[in-house]
Amino acid sequence: MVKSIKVSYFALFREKVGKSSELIETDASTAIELFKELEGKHGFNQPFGHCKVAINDELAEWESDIQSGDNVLFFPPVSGG
Amino acid sequence: MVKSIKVSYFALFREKVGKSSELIETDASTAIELFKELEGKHGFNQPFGHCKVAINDELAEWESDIQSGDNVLFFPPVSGG
Amino acid sequence: MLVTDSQIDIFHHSEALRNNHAGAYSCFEGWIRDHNDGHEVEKLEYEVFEPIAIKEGKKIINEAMELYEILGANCIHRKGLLQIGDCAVWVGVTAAHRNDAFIACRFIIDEVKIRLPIWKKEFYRNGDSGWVNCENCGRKN
Amino acid sequence: MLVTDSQIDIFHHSEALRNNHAGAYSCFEGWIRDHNDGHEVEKLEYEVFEPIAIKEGKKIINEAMELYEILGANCIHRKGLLQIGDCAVWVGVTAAHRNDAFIACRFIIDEVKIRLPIWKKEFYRNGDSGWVNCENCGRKN
Repeated sequence: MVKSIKVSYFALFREKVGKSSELIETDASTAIELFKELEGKHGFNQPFGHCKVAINDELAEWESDIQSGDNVLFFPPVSGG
Repeated sequence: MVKSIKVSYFALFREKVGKSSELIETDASTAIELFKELEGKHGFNQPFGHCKVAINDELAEWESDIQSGDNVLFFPPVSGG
Repeated sequence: MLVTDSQIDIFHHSEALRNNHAGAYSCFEGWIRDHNDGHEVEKLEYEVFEPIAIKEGKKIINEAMELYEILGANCIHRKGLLQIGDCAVWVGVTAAHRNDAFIACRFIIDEVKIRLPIWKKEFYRNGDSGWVNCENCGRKN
Repeated sequence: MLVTDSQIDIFHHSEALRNNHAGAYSCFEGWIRDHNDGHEVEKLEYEVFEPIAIKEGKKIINEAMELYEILGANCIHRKGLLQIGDCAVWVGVTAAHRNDAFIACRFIIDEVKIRLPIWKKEFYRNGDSGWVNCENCGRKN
């Protein structure tokens, strides 16, 4: 079933995508499936384990289900040091 | 040989002695011998290993020789914490 | 936990932690330094996703309060454009004894740097710029 | 290293450590707290033998500069009568990275508390008073 998801990008990801959010029609059922679908398209090229995901402004597990209407936020690695 | 030593006391020691310094005539040849001579007399009653000695405003070893005219300073344990 | 786009008023925030039971105050400030990884840095931009940065920052402070014998703790982070010498982040902790204050202060800044959605873009003297990547962010939280 | 009988101007002394190469500033303040060892404390008197306190304090700061990758460090200690909430001692350290700043700051305050000829007399609410003894001063220096 096709879902309509708002995807938000930050920092490096936003610059790679060229915008801070977009509406995506997708078959992905989890956050990680959606990320995998988009990372190649946008050339994120970041170690996946260092990235994080939030759904509707709450940090979430990569395996979390996503629903039509969700806002999914992809966080590139933070600066740390 | 009898030496004339100025002995200075601080904090708890000063209060026990009732003055901040005194002139002592002594046969003691090292700082520790002088300390042992005075600790009973003044009732210092402090763990020796926690006390320190200075000679003429320089921290010194307990085994240091003392000379006539020296100013020997006895430091009770510091507060630490 | 606060995020602000103006200078951090460290005096004000440390005064707010004052407590007559406290014998120790430990603080950390992260300053913008003029070099990183061999590059000469001119200025820096912090991007913060505030809803989660604030929520997660408060969680870290609560964890510190539970883990260590401390009396108070706070953290303020800048967002936006910063110049060399500016304070980008401040952490202050009070405790009865200094061991707890030091350890909790260190805990908070370490966790903040790893867990908060805050990204740093460096602008170099040679005109280049780049997002700074995390060295420890692969750590399991 | 300074010993002073008036309020420590922390802002002034931390500003003096400012350095464009520094990315980290760690500081410690020891405050007079209202209790110790189960006693209610009213005020406190610090007795300092300055010639050795200053010499030994400078030595500790130099040791920190040699032992750790730090850019600057200082320590100011009060003498005389202090009230609850007063800052009795301040240590500030700058470094490129925070690990060095934290460790060196901790090193300096720990050594200062053990090695400097500074004694603390507590005056309690019940009218008693007493010199506070060191717990770790048996340590070999």
